[in-house]
Amino acid sequence: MSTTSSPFPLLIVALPFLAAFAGLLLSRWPRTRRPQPGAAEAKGQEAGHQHRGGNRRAAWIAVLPTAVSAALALWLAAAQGFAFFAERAVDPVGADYGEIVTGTVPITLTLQADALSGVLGVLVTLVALAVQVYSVGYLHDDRRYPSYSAFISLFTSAMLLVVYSGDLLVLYVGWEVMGLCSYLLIGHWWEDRSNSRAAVKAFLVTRLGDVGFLFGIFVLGISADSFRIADVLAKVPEMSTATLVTATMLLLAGVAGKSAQVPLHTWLPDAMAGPTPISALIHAATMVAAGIFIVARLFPAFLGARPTLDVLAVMAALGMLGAALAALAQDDLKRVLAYSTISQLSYMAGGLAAGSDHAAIFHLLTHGAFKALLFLCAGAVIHHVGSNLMSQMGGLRRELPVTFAATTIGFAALMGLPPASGFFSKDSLLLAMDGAVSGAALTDAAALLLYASALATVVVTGAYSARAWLRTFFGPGRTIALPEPQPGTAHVVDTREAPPTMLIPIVLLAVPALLLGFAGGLHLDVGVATISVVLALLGSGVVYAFWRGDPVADPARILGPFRVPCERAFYVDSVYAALFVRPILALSRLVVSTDDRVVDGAVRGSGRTARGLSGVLRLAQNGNVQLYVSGVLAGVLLIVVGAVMFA
Amino acid sequence: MSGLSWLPVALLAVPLLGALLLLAPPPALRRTLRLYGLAVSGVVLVLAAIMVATFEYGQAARMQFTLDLPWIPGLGVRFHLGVDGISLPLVALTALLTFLCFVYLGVGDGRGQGQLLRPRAGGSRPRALVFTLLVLEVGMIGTFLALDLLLFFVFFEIVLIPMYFLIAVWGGKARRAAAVKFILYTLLGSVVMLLGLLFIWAQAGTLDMVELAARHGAGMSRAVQVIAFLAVGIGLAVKTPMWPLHTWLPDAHTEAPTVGSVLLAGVLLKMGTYGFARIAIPVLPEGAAALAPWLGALAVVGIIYGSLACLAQRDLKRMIAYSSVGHMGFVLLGFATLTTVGINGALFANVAHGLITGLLFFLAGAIKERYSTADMPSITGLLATLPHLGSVLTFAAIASLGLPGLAGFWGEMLALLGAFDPAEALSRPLFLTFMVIGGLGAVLTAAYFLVMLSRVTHGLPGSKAVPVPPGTVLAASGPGDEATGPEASLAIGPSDETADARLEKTGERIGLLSHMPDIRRYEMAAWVPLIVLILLFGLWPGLLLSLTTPAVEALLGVVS
Amino acid sequence: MTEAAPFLPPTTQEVVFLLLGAVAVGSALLVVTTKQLVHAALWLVLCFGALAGGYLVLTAEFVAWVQVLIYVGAVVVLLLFGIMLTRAPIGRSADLDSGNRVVAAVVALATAAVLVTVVIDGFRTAYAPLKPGEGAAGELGASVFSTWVLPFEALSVLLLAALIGAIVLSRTDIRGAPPSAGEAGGDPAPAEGPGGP
Amino acid sequence: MHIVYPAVVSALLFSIGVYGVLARRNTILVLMSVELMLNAVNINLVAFDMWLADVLHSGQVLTLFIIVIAAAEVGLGLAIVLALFRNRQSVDLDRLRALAEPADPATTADGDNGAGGDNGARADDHQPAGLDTVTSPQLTARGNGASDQGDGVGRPGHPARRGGNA
Repeated sequence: MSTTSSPFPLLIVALPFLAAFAGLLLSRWPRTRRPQPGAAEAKGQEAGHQHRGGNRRAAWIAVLPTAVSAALALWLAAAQGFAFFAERAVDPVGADYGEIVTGTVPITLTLQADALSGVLGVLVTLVALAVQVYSVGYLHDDRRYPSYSAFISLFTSAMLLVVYSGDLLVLYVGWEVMGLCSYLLIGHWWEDRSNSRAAVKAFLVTRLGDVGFLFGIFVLGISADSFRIADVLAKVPEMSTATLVTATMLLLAGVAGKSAQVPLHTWLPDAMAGPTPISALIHAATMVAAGIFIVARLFPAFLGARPTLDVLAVMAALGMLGAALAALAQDDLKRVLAYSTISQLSYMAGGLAAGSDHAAIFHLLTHGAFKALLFLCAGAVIHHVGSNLMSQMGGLRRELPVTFAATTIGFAALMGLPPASGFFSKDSLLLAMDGAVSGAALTDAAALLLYASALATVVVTGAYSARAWLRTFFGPGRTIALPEPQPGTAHVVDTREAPPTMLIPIVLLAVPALLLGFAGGLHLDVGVATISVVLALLGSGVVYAFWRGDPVADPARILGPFRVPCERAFYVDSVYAALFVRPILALSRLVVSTDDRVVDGAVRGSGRTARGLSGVLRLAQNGNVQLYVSGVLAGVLLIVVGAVMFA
Repeated sequence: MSGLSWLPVALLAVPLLGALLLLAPPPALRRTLRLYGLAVSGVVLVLAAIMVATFEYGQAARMQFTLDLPWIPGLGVRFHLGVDGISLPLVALTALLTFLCFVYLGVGDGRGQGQLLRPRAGGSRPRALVFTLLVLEVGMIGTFLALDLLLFFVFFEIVLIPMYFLIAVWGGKARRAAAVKFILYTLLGSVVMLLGLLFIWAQAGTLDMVELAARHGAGMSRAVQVIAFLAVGIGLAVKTPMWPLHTWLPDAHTEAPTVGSVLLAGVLLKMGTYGFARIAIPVLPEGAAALAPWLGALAVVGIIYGSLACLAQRDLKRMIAYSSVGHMGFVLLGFATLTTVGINGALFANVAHGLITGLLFFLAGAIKERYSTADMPSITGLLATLPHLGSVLTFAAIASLGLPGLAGFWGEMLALLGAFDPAEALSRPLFLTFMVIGGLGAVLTAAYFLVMLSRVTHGLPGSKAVPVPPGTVLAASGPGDEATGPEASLAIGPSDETADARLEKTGERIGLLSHMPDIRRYEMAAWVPLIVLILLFGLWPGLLLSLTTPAVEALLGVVS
Repeated sequence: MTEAAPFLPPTTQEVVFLLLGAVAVGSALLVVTTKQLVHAALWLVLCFGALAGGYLVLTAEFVAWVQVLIYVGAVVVLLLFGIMLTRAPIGRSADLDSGNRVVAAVVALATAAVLVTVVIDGFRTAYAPLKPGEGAAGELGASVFSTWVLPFEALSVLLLAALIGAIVLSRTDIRGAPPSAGEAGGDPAPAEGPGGP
Repeated sequence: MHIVYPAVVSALLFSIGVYGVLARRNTILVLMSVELMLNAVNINLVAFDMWLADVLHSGQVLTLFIIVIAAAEVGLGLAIVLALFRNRQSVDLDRLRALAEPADPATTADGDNGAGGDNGARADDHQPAGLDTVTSPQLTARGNGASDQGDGVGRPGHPARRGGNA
């Protein structure tokens, strides 16, 4: 495979990167003195004008480069004929920008687009563009909009680096910078301590996985003697199974962290503390999908490591069903979507475990479209209601008709109802899992568990989608007195429908959410498709029945006594807190006291011992000169005796 | 190249003459002291820049700008200076950080609280400060230039005295004790190191580092090398500092003035690690191979231990000091691997740590000035009160926790990569364990920095402080602008618990009520170069790695 | 410088010298043990006189006379003045010895033992014939004013300095400057600005 | 004449002088003892001058010089003694103890309450070794933040200002 030289990948990555710096540095230039926070309310009007101007400039700085990047990415993918959907390999397009010597395997700076990265680049830039435009409206009064949009630009750049990078360590750079942006953006409303905590948690949990990821890169890179992805993949057949299993297991840790898979999934629901567009971009469409992307990228290595695939299958099976059940019990609309994201990502992981990277990436693309759409719609709803809680929503279909329509498309795609995009991708995933049961890719137990769990998840997905849809847009309107906007929530606007900057992205995203499924070429398996549609309708039907019985009550009561554990996501957080967080904090206190008492105590002890000894000697220093002279003379005598005797 | 051999001498002579000139006419210089320090260190910086510019990068492994004169002929001690790819970045870093310290002290109207060069009540002794800093610069640069073991030791020791005064004269409340602890502890380490150096001399018969390094330990038996490495290593480890020889560091950092902390973290710690790269490992390869597992073990203990200690700290400066213990653990781990990549990583981490922690201490100093305390729980909402300062603090913390794309990452990553594939003489499973522990330490590093950010920069500002009419408090405690004004007047009271609480409360109120400026111009001038360099090295690590790699390979004997 | 057999019978001069030496040592012992201050000074006179005799025996006539003149004549008188000026009690006083008499005795005995042993061991056989007139005033004067004239002049300056010093020390109308509190010793550069409280 | 005789007399005289210097309390008696020691030296000089048959008479000339210096020394010494007597009303050597560290009230106080510990309220920053008061800045050195701005900065171990003896 020869690389066709092209500067496009670099441009696509660099533009948002430069935009990020420009946005941070130039938006408030020349700097105006910001009034003190106490005075801000009094001068609210004036201050609003001041930063609105800056926001406008920041918006242009943010949106334009992203748009150019999106156009370039589209062109790049189009030039390759969207080869991914056609499932044919193309020569990568890109360029080499030199090497960095390290003393061992060098780092190569390669940016290239092949079939896989081409389409993913399009997804990332398009969703990012939509989110940037949406945010202009969503945060138009926010004083910190410039930094916010700059962070999104930085994130876009990092994600594109992950997508286009031809070298594992360069990829890791993008991988981590994404995590940073996620941290910064989750903590956007840092006045609220819980947002800050959520941001820290998100960063730390993913970082834990990333350490494994880095080690996995080490294993692959050292055994392939190159960090270039192409070289690594070329060397995979020569590597021992043990090496591959070690490497892929370690990589899997990073994947689990980034893509919120089972042991490390707990950060994602908390990450919903960030502004909703962020949830759409980072925590639904792109960053969390990066884990899936990596597995697909290095799929040959994973195929060589069967035990890893089994582990992945079990993780996916547990994750998809558990998260779906948790989604069914949540009251916070965004948390419903967050658990839904975990569940859908597990679907993709399951598809990968079943041996079909194509299906997984296909679902990744459609999911990116419809989940981003759902989040943006949820944002519009939350913007309107002023609360995240579904118990405070209801009957919104008349007030927000456009949003309602878009959300309906989104939920249809999520449930996998034809003709929405989700139907096709989910169908190909189920097909792959079905094939894995009879195939040899997985051990039988894992394959069976995976397939059964996937089918059950289809039911639960139908149920929670229907519940969220019904409770948000139907039933009696629960008009409640709007509370003062806390720093942790979106600003309340009084317009009936969201502003156009928010609506246009929603409408634009609804199109791929509805139609993207047809891009993959219609190879349906009628049997599997029928089963999945029937199961999804079954789930939603049950919920509908319960809801009809009492439109005000929460249909989650079908879970019965199981509801509280579901709502708490099976107490994983508490277990982690008890197992890891508290012991570490206790240990750190222990270290501090040890440091003081033992380590430094030894130092101080030596000082004290010296002083004690000197205290003994001090007794001689009583000021009596004659005693001193006696000592001196005695010393001289000793020296003389010594000199006489030994000389 | 011999045409430029005056350059290293000039690097030493300029600050030394600058310092000596200060002794001569007391009143004439007083007005221009701020500019004077700036000018002298600026000249040194220019000289260092010339050195960087004229360095032959194709031959980074070779000593350049060498100067070799007899110094004490009877002992065979030579005045031997020179620069290669390992020391060049450190010389430049030293010149830069000293210059930035003078910028911090002297640019603008000099009214900033950290700007000690302005004569003020209570005696800030500006002339002595400039003198001290210049002498310190001589010692620091000399350490990195020296190519003779005894000369190295002399410069290594020269540094201690000005640093002692810096802490003891311009430090915080418990400065005396911290300064005494600093000097006693490091002197003790130095003595052990001197014994080791003399032992090498006795065994090898020469003090010339270049020759010793070229021999790669030939002529010294294994036992000799182990003993010498132990002695030299302990001396360097105290300076580095390596766990468990680190306890002087938090005290010294907590009490030192801002510029002292910056230079202490930015340069002084580097002298210890530089010694490993320059003396301990190349001169005593067998000793290094024998003791590397221990070095690695102590290094990873330091990483974990430092991180855990940070997690439970309340004092910002103390926390940053402990974070140095953790970061230096990565540096030592890199050395312990005895591979090119590991030592490369260590040297990179060294420079990166100098930049990042220097910046962090500048920031901590700025915060301490504004809030009159570095107690983290009593500082909240920094991003709301002082958004720019909070942003830069966030940047520095993120750089320090090793985010890829910023300078802190590459060193740690390469050190871990070195541990993944250590030198052949070392046990691989052991170093794999070290690598895993180090990786977990990286997570803990992220944890404490994020917790710190969450505590300090996030949240609502001063939610605990009750607003009171400005006149009452301020009138009671004098102008809050003075460095020690509000504290000194209150601190004389009885030292029981309630007084403490009252002090904290009042300090907080004063901090909130008095005019708290965001980043000032002189601070900006001092910090921006650091920020730019952190970004530059983070985005293009090849700048530094291409410089150190050939030199490290030569030292390890990989190529020759 | 002559060596001789160790056990020659003592000559007359030697006997005289030994007797004078015994007187000197004995009176010196009384100087350091007597309970009366003034007696101590007087025993000192006896000691010095005996020593002057010893010098005579050793053919150092000029030194002997100088000893009598300066030591017995001047120094002891000075000491007596000192005793009187410090209002020392005349008569027996019980506390002329300080607490570390034992230590002092031990050290002194050890000194004596070491010195005597070493001296006897080293000069057992050293013998020098006595030639009268060697230490006469003329002989010595020639030496002092030729070879030793420079030290001699230096000594005169020293004497002058001692004179002035003694005057300054004993004058009561000159007050010493109060000890300065603001000294900052050890500072690398001289203190700047207001030093401190 | 055997050189041993004057040498032994000189040694004994010197030892007696040593005893006097070490054991006598009155300063003037100490001065007398010093004179004894000087005379012991003189005997030696004269005896060895004779033994060496020195044409330059170095020994005897030196003896003369010593006698002169001794006279000067006694003069100066007595002046000092007088000055001392004027200031202290005493010439007793063992009552002149300004060289000792002053008796330390902190020592007894710490010994009494025992709870003062290392970081007790008495701890100030004039401690010479200071190693045991450093770790808790909240406790140490409160109350002298203002007073120690400028004094004695360069002499952290000044003995006369010593604080607690932990």
